[in-house]
Amino acid sequence: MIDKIFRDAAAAVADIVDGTTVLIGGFGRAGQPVELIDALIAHGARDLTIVNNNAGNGDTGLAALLATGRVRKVVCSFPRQHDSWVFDELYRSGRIELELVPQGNLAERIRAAGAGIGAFYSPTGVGTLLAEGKESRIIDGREYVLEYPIAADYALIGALRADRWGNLVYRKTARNFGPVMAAAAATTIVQVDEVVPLGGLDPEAVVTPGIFVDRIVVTGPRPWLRDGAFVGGVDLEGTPLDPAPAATGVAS
Amino acid sequence: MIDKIFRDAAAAVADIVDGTTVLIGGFGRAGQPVELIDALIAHGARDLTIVNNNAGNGDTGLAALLATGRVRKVVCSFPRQHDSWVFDELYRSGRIELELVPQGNLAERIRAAGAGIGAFYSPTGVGTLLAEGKESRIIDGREYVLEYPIAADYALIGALRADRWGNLVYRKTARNFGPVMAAAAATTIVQVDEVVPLGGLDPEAVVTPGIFVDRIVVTGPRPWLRDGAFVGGVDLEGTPLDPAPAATGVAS
Amino acid sequence: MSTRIRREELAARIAADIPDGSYVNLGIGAPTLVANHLPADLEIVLHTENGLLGMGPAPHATEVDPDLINAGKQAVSELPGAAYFHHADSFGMMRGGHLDVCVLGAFQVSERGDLANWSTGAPGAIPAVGGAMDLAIGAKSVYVMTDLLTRSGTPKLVRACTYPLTGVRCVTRVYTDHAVFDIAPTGFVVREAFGDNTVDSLSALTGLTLSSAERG
Amino acid sequence: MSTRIRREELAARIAADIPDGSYVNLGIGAPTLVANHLPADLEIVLHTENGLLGMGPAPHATEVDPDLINAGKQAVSELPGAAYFHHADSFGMMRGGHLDVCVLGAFQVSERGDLANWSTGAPGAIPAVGGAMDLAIGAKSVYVMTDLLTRSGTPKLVRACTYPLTGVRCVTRVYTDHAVFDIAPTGFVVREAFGDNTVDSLSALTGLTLSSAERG
Repeated sequence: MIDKIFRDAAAAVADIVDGTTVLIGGFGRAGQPVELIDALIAHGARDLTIVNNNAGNGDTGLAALLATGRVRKVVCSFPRQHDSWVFDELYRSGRIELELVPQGNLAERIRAAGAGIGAFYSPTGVGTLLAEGKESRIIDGREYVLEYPIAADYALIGALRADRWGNLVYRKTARNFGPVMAAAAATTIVQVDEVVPLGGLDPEAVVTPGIFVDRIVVTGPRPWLRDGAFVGGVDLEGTPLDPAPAATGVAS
Repeated sequence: MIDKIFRDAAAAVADIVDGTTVLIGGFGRAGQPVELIDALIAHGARDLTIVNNNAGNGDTGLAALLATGRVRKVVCSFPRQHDSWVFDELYRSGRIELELVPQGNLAERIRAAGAGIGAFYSPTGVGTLLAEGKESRIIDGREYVLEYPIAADYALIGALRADRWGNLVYRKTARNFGPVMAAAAATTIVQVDEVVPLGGLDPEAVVTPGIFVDRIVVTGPRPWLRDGAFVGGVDLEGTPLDPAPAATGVAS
Repeated sequence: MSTRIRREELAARIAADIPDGSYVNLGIGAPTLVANHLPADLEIVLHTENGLLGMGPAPHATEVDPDLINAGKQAVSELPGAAYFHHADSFGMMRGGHLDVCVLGAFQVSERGDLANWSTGAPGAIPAVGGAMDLAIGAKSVYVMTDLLTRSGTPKLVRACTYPLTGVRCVTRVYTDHAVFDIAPTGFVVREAFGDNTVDSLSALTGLTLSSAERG
Repeated sequence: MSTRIRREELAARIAADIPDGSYVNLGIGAPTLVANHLPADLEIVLHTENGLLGMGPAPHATEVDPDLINAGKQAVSELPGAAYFHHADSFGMMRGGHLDVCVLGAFQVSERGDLANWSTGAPGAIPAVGGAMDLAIGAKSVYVMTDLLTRSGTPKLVRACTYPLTGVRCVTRVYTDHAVFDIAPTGFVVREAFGDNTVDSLSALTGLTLSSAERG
C-alpha cells in the first residue's frame, strides 16, 4: 500500500541536512509552500542552497527562511522586487550568494534534471552577461548557449489536491514551477489543501503523477477557497479583506 | 474572432506540398489521425517525410499512405510489427528510407523543436549503433549523445475534444505524441471527435493549449464512445464486435 | 520642438497593429497598457509567462485570487478558452517561437535590434532578469514600447547599446512617443512619425542615421 | 543436467523481489508475465511508456478500448490512481531515473552489464528499437528475464555481447531459468541457483567465471 501522507510538515522536512539544495516552488507568493518553508525554518537546517524564481517577498515564507541566515546561496531569476528587503539586505552586505538565471532557462534546467537530459542548448541569454563563460554553439545558423540541469536533494512545492499516491493537481497560476521541481528532486515534499481518495482525481487531468512525489502534507483550505471553489474576499497575499470595508473618499 | 474549425479534412490538408515533412500522431492505432491521413492520400502530395512512432499497421491509415509510394522517408522508432507488411515490402525493396530513432529520443527531439531547444544531450542510445556518428560528451561522469530537434512543416494529430481556439484534450493513451507534435510543426492540424463551446474545456485540464493548433477537423464520435463515455463493444482496431457474438465451444 | 504622443495613445497605436487572433505577451510596466486598447470585437489571446494563455483583465478588489496572477505578480482573471501550464511549458512556448507578438520596455535599442532592458549595470544594483531574456527572443515579432529619450534627454535608440544586453538582434519594431521605427538590415527605419516629427528631426534628436519607410 | 524453472515460476520469482510501492515497467514479451504474480495486497504501480502510470490488467473482450493500450499495443485497463501523460513526459520519467524497476528480455547480457535485446544484426532484418534503449538506461534497477541458453544451447550470458547493444553497463540483475545473477564489478555473481544448479555447473554451461553471492 502506498500512502505518502505525512502527519505534519515538521515530520516531512525532518531529514533535510545542512548543505542541502532545496527547490522551492512558487512564483512570488502564488504556489509558495509557506507551511513547508516554516517547518524548514523550525527544523534549523543551515548552509542551504535555495532555487526559486524569486528571493522572497515581505517577511514570510521564503523571505523568513532567508532572514534566518541559513541560506548560503539563492539560484533565481528575479530577486529584486518591491518587497524583497530581506534578500536585498543580505545581498548588499555580502551574506548571500546569488546565481541569476533567466526565468525560462531556470525552468528548463530544472525540467532537464527531472527528464534525465545531460545539458541543452538554449537561445535565451545568448550574447548577454548571463551567458558569459558558458559554451555556445551555432546550430542551423542560430547561436545557442549550453545550459546544465539543476537537480536537488529536496523539492518543497504547493498544490491544490493530492491522492495518497501523490498524484497532484494545482490551481491556476500557482502551478508554475511545481511540476518541473517535483520531477527534479530526489525527495519531493508537497503541501496540499486536501487529499482525495484514490481514484478521486481524473487521470486525464493529473498534472504531476505520483511517481514524482514522496511526501504529502495536508495544510487545509486557504482563506479564498471554500470546498475547493473560489469565494474571494482576500488580498493578493491571501489576507482576508476587512469584512465591512470602509467606504472610500471623504466620508472617513 | 478565432475559429480554427475547417469544414473538412480535405480543406485542412489542401496546402501540403510535395517534399513536406509531416509529423503524424499515434502510437500504433491509438491516436492515429486516420481521417486526416486519408485526406492527405486523396490530396496526393508526394516525396513526403513522415515522422511517427511506427511505420503503419495493416492496410489503413499510415500504412495506406505508405502504400501510395508517396513517402520518401520514415523517421520512427518501431517500424517492424506483426502487421507492418506495407512498410516491410517497401523497405526490403529499397523504395523507402528509414531513420530509426529510440522512442524517447524521438519524443524528446520533437519536444525540443516545439520548445526552441537547439540540441540536447541524451543518455539513451549511448554506445549503440544508433549513436554512431553522433557527438557524445561526458557530463558529471555519465556519457550522453547529442540529439537535434525534429521540426516539421505540418503535424497531423488526433484528439478527443477541442474548442474553436484549438485547446485540446485527448483520451487515455491516445494522447501519446499529440502534445509534442502539435508544438513542433509550423501548421498543426487536429482531428477531434467533437468541438465544445469556448469555455467548455476546463482550463486546468487542457493538455494542448490552442496556441499550438492551427486547424481543427471534426470527425465525429468513434464507435466505442457514446456522448464521450466509453461503451465498448469493439476490437482493438475499433471495429464493432459481432452484435450477437457466437457462443464459444462445442455448440457451434 | 517635436510632438510627442501620450503613453495611452502609444498603447492604442500598438494595439491597432496587433491582428485578430494573435497570441501576445505584454511585458511588465508600460506594455501592459496595450491590453486596455485591444478592440473588444477581436480575439487576441494574452499570454502570461507564469503559466496562462487567455488572461483577462484585473478583477474587482473583492475577487482578487492569490493563485491567479500575471508576470508582474498582479491579480488578473481568466477568459473562456484559457489554459494553464507549468513554467517549462510556458517558456518553451516562448522560446519555440509560438507567440506572435511580445511588447517590451527598453533602456536602449540598437540599430541592429539589440535590446537592453534588464540592467543599467549600475554598481551595487541587485541584478534581476526574470523572463526578459526569454521574451526578447521569444516571439515572431518583438515590439518595444518606450520613450524616445530618457528624462534627461538621452536617446534610447542608439548605434550600439551601452547597457547590458537582454537579447541580440531581437527587436522587430520600436514604438516611441515620437515615432515608430522598424529595424531593417540598414538600421532604424522611420515607419511613422507622430505630429511634426520628421526623419530629419528624429535624426537630430537621436544622432542616428535614419531612413524613411517611404523611401526604403 | 540441471533443473530449470518454468517461465511462470520465474515471473513469480521476479515479482517476489519487487517491493510494495514500486514504480515498475514490464517490457514487451515474457516480462509482462510478472504482472500476473504481483501480490494483490501490494500496490505496485505499473508504467507503460506510451503514457500511463497505474496500468491495470487486460480487459474482457467486450471492454477493449482502442484508446487504452500498453507498449505492446495490447488492450489494458486503468486503475484508481492512474495518470496519463504524453510521450516526452513519459520518457523523461524513464530517462530521469524515476522508475524503480524495469524488467526486460534479452538476446545477450555481458558480464559488465551490457544488454543486447533489440537486434540480432541479421542482414536484411528490418531494424526496430522502440523504447528498448530508453528502458535499458531508464530505471534504478534494470532486471533482465531470459532463458540462460538459446534454444540451440548457446549461452545468453556472455563475456562481451556480439549482438548490437541496447545499453552499456545498464543491467542490475539477470533472472534466468537456471539461476539469478547479479552484475558486480567483478562480473556475474550467482545470487540464487535453482534446483541442482551450482556455481560450477553454471560456469560449465556458460563458459564464464562466476562467483557466488555467499562468497562475494
